[in-house]
Amino acid sequence: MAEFLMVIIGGLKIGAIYALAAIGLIVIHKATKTVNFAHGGLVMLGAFAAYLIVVELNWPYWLAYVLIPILIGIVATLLEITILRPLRRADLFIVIVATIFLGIALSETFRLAQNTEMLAVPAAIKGPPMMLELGEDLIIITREQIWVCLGALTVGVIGLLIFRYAPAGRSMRAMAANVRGAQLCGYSVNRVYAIAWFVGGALAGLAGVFAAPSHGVSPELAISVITAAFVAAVIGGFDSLLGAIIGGLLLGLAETLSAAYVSSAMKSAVSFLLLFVVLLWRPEGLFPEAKGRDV
Amino acid sequence: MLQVTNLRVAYGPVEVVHDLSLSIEAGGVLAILGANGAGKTSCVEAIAGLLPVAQGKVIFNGADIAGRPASDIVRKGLALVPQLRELFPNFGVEETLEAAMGAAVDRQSLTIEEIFDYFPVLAERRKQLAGSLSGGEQQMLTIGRALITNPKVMLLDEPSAGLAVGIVRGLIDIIKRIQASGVGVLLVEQNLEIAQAVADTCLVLATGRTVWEGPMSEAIHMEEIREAYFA
Amino acid sequence: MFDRLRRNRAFRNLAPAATVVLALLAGLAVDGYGQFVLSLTVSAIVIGAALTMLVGYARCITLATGAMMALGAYGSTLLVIKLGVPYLLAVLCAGIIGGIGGFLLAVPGVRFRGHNLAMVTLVFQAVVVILLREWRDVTGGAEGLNVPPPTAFGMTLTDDYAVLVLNVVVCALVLISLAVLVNGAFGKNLRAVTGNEVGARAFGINVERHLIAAFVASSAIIAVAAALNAPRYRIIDPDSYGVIVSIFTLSYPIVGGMQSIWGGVLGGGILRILPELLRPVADFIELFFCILVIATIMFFPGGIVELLSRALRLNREGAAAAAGPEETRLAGPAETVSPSPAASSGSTVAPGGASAPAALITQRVRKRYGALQAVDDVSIEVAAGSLHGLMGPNGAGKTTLFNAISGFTPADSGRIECFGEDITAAPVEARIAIGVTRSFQHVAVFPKLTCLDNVIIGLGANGIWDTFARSFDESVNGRRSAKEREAARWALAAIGIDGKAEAPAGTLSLGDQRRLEMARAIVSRPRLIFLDEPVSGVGHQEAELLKELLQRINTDLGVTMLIVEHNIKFLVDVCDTLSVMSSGRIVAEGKPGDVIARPEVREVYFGEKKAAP
Amino acid sequence: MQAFWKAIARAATGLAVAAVLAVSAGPAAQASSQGVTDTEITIGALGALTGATAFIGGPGRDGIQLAVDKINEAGGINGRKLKLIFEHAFTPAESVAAAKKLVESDKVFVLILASGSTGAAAAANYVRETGVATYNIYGATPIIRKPFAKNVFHSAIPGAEVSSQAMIDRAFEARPKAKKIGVLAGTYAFPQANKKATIPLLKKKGVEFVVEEFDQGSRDFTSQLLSFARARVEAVLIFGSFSEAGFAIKQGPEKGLTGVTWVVDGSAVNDAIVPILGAENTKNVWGYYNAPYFPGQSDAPITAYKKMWTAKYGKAPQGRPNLYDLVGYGSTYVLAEAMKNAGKNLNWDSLIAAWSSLKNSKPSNLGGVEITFPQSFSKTNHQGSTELGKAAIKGGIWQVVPK
Repeated sequence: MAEFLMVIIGGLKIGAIYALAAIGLIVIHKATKTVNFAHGGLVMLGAFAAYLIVVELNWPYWLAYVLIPILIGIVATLLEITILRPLRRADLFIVIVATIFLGIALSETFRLAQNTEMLAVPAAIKGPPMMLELGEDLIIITREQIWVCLGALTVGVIGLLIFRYAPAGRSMRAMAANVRGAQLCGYSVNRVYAIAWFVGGALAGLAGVFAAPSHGVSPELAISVITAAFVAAVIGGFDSLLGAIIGGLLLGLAETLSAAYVSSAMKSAVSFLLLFVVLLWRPEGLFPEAKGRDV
Repeated sequence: MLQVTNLRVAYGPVEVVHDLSLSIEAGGVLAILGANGAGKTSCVEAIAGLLPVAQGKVIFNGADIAGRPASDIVRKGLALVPQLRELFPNFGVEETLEAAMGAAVDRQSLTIEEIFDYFPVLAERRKQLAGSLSGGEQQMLTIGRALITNPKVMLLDEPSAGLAVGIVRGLIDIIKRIQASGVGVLLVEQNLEIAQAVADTCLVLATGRTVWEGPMSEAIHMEEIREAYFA
Repeated sequence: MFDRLRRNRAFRNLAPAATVVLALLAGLAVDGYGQFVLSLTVSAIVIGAALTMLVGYARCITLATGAMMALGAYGSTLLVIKLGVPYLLAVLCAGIIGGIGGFLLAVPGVRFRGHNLAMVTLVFQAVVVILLREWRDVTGGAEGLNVPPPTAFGMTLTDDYAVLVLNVVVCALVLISLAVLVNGAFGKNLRAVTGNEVGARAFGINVERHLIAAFVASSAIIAVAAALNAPRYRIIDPDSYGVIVSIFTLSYPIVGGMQSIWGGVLGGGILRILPELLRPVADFIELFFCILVIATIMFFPGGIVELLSRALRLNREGAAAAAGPEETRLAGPAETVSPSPAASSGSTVAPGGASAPAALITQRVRKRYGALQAVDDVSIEVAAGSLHGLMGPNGAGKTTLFNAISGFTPADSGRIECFGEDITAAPVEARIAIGVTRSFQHVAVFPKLTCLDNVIIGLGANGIWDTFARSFDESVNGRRSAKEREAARWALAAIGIDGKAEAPAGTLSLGDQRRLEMARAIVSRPRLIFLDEPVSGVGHQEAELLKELLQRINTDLGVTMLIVEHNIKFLVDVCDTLSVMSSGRIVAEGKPGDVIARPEVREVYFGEKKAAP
Repeated sequence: MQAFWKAIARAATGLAVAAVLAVSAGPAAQASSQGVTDTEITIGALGALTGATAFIGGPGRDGIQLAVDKINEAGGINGRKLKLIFEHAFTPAESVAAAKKLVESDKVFVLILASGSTGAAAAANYVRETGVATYNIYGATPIIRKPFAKNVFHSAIPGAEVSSQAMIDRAFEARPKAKKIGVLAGTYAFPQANKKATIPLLKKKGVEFVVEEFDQGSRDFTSQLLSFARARVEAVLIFGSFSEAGFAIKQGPEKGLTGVTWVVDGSAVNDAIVPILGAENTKNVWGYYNAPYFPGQSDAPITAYKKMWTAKYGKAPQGRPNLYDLVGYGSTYVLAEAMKNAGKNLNWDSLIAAWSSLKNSKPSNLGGVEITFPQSFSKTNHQGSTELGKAAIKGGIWQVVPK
């Protein structure tokens, strides 16, 4: 029982990071109709920035949480303006290919800048793990686990609330629902797309800060995160932020549980299995956003 | 207020509006009549910035707005009620109106209550999602969305399409009220009844060209209109 | 001269293979390492060409190329070392294994497009790598598998040049068959699918089957190429076939160009040699590739091929576009529509006489969308040999009825009969066999295909096996393809655009595209054509010309037509009978002049008040 | 048309003849002195600059280049300067391609395999066939060692039996009474080689053990750690890189694995593991090191080395210079001494003879700094060094502690 609970907590921690990455993916997709395969690269850049701030510059850790979302948000916005804006009239196919290679380009740039297997970033919250007694067993929970679970989920929920209620979120939702209608409400396509990429990038950057201590900073981080974020997004219906949060947590749990009770090979396969099952049997996702009748 | 001169609109190599000129004054109503495919919608969408202008000038309030993005144009006070409504199905009524209020940055936007005064039905549906409204209510919301930006000129693209006869009557009153508040209206219609009821002047389009223009009172007797529709 | 070569079928099918034969000559000039690289390059050329078919023609993003290569490499190696299969046979089997892999991927995969398809292929890629890593007893796991040197005819080939010769021979054969497929009917049908999926379906091209076939064929070819390379690798391991490999092979067709097999050939060849040439800056090669791909996408989407052909002024499309579509825009149709040549298909029946059954009968057809009863109990009858119009204001349900009749969206209830046969649920092929075709409101020509090829698709022999057979027939200038071309030429001449037979349809004016649609519709010698807004968006003079054309087709070929149209004037002029729809129902029927004079019709259009309900 | 076919036939015949000629040419002569001129000796090296083993190849290139520069500054070898050509190669295929390029195109005199085990294994057959003098400086895999080849030498990374024994020893030094041992091995080449060597040694020792595996680049070790926790192991031997070992040890307590002794192998003895672990998890971590000093230590030779490194490459990123920097540097000096001893008449035969009789070769013999264990070779033993330092984390850095 104690083991099971520890496994669950471990899964939630991984899932919270996935959720955060997935939300950013969805925000960009909803507002701009672009599936950003470079999102993993942005997460990796966020993690790298965390390394720079925390290890290289030795600044206080909280600065990473403040500066990195802004920084990665700006990077994402620049990508939108320089590369995706000129491709706006190109077909979907070409845009997808472009973001795939953009993602690889981001990881490669990092690798060239830091030729090392992996950069390690210390945990944000240090201290001995907490022990809870459960009958004869001990439940061990590290402070980092709690911090990442709660922190990432809080950010995710804040992102969701912004998207739902803030004016910037409203502009993105309007753009998502009807581009022409949104323009007739005075929302500029260029501006809203830039905002969406900024918000998506900021969320990716934060996901990177949360992921850095437990995943390390390496080019491989980009690919593993984009896959997980994509699967989480598909589970959630690819259209719903809440779905993405739930999808991320479910994926984290599924991976960890299958690793704990089936095999470690199953862990890498389970996300693909989930993706496949959801795409084939419920392409609208397990938690599709309630849709009104088309207008 | 709005002067369009020698407007041409094209989809790729295919020109659908040829050399069209028109003008609207504050409080005036101009109707554009014509059969399906005559280029009416292309014309207003190009004026509103949703379609690129191939050639020509669109002078609004003294500035040429041809080729500006639609969002800029609505912010300057030229609002479009599009034929396909283009609402946000998952936005509530109030939320839709709030979203559009921001467009009136330089001018004072209307309040939501003022819009509800025009359309009391919407007040009862404040929280209801736009996607679940009836066709008539959706049309009201679309007009409300344009109206709340406090426009100086409104373009209405076939507001009566697909609406029941009773609702069309109401629509006529609304357009009259908008006009009375000093807003210039460009009304695109197939339905002669509405055009006749509200428009002062009229312009008949056939295959992208103006075939007749003049006062509305004369227009209804004109053979050109029948021609444009039937023969 | 280049242009003539380009059109020469034998040249088109053999030339890509000739490039790999060039590698043999190049191999004489370089050392063992150079020959080794050439062997790998030859395979990359084949992989690039196969990906061009999948990515360029079928427009499927695949991230599973590495997996297909792994299937080929591991498959052939295991056959050799575990079962003692001769190497060349094992290479052949690798193709079959790859084909099966492609099939397993494509059957669920082609239900998706865009990013979801990309993810499904990524799943396949990942699962194959996981299998390779975990099934250690067979695959050797992450440490990999030792590959014995290749053997041919009992000889073990250790020399680099000998291996190069072997690889070139196999690759040349593969490239020829690929070129036959891609340049032939199969490639054209893929182009049709991606150019206009709706139009393709209307002429019996089963989109899913074509895409699956594209996956199977490209996977088989990729697997063969990888099987050839495996002995060169000496050890094959999962890392050599990972997702990164998939991504970088995807750049072959993109950088090379996706418009023809040459894109993959050049892309694969250049991008495989480039890293060897750029070894001093090996660190930067991946980043360089990414930048190259993004720059290609942004600045010269046609890739290397387009740059080259622009340089050589070979770009036919460009030339045609420069000539301008306006020039011949108003070219009238031929004076009369000549009777079809002997090539007319067997299913054709003489134009219906007085005793023939009605061309079309619908009985109580209904269709509902949500709360909206779009078509409500519609029964109409179109007499054989007549021109029947269907009009009504926006939202009256014309298009829905039309789609139900033409089989695009099945009706909820009711029955549709053509010439006495029930076609309510008949598939497109069956409709074409009965003699029923259609045109589209938004012109649905296939922009990248020539007019001739557009029309050939209208013949309807587009089942997947038929398509393969036609590809091969075409490559040897067989009797069947000659007949098809003759029939298509006849149809183009009948419509009066035979002068543009070789021009890509996308370069035609709208009016000519409408004519092309007519040619495509009549090439199968139909008895009934459904026309969906044939003059929407065309100018006044164009409309006049089309009107004459429709009437002549009607009288000369005895084709019955059902025309949905907004342009009432056009309908009144062209039709024998007219139905008017409003709110999903037929409100008036009869001779055009009578119909439009009726008050209920005026009410529908003008909102003029009716006397009494 | 006939003329056309005749031309084709003629071309085909020509090609066939050429092919036969090429086949019969055979491999290069054994006593080759390729790559040696009066003024220069070209040496080639291959290793991964990108991909999962870039932490081996990159430092390898830098370490070798640093030594080459210093040797040339000191006048070179018997009047000849050294020239290094380094080729990137990550997968087996790339390793074969790089080896062929270096040997056949660039005509290098000596081939240094500065890749991990995968690359070394892929090139093994090839270097045996060509007979090129080869220095395997990082590959632990038995594929390159067995069967013995007289042209292949190995540096400071010993075969798996040696390092595995060292790790088992470390475990029992810390836990003399341990009953149950966990073995955590990556599924890729060198951890697998180590695992295969370890299992018989553990069996011989008569101790119970549990084996778990992970994929390269793993970050989550839930299943493996739970299995160890269920089996209540007292010590865990980890075969994998520092990042994998680091995250495994860090997650130990999260999965209920407390108070366990961890023994990591040489590639995980890297400064970058410390921030992963966090200070609280460094206590029970042991390892071995293939060099007498860890780069983080402040002993004189290693300080001098780091100064040289920084002068050439600038500020070192986290985790650099690492073991592969050191071994690359030290091995180049060993190779240089062998070439020096071979004399003016330098060819593969003379080099291999001189190399096989090299005793106690170390960088200081040619003026370098002493940061690797000395290497000795014989005609039948081409393993330069089997000495392994004992490593532990002290004061937040790894230290090689005197035995």
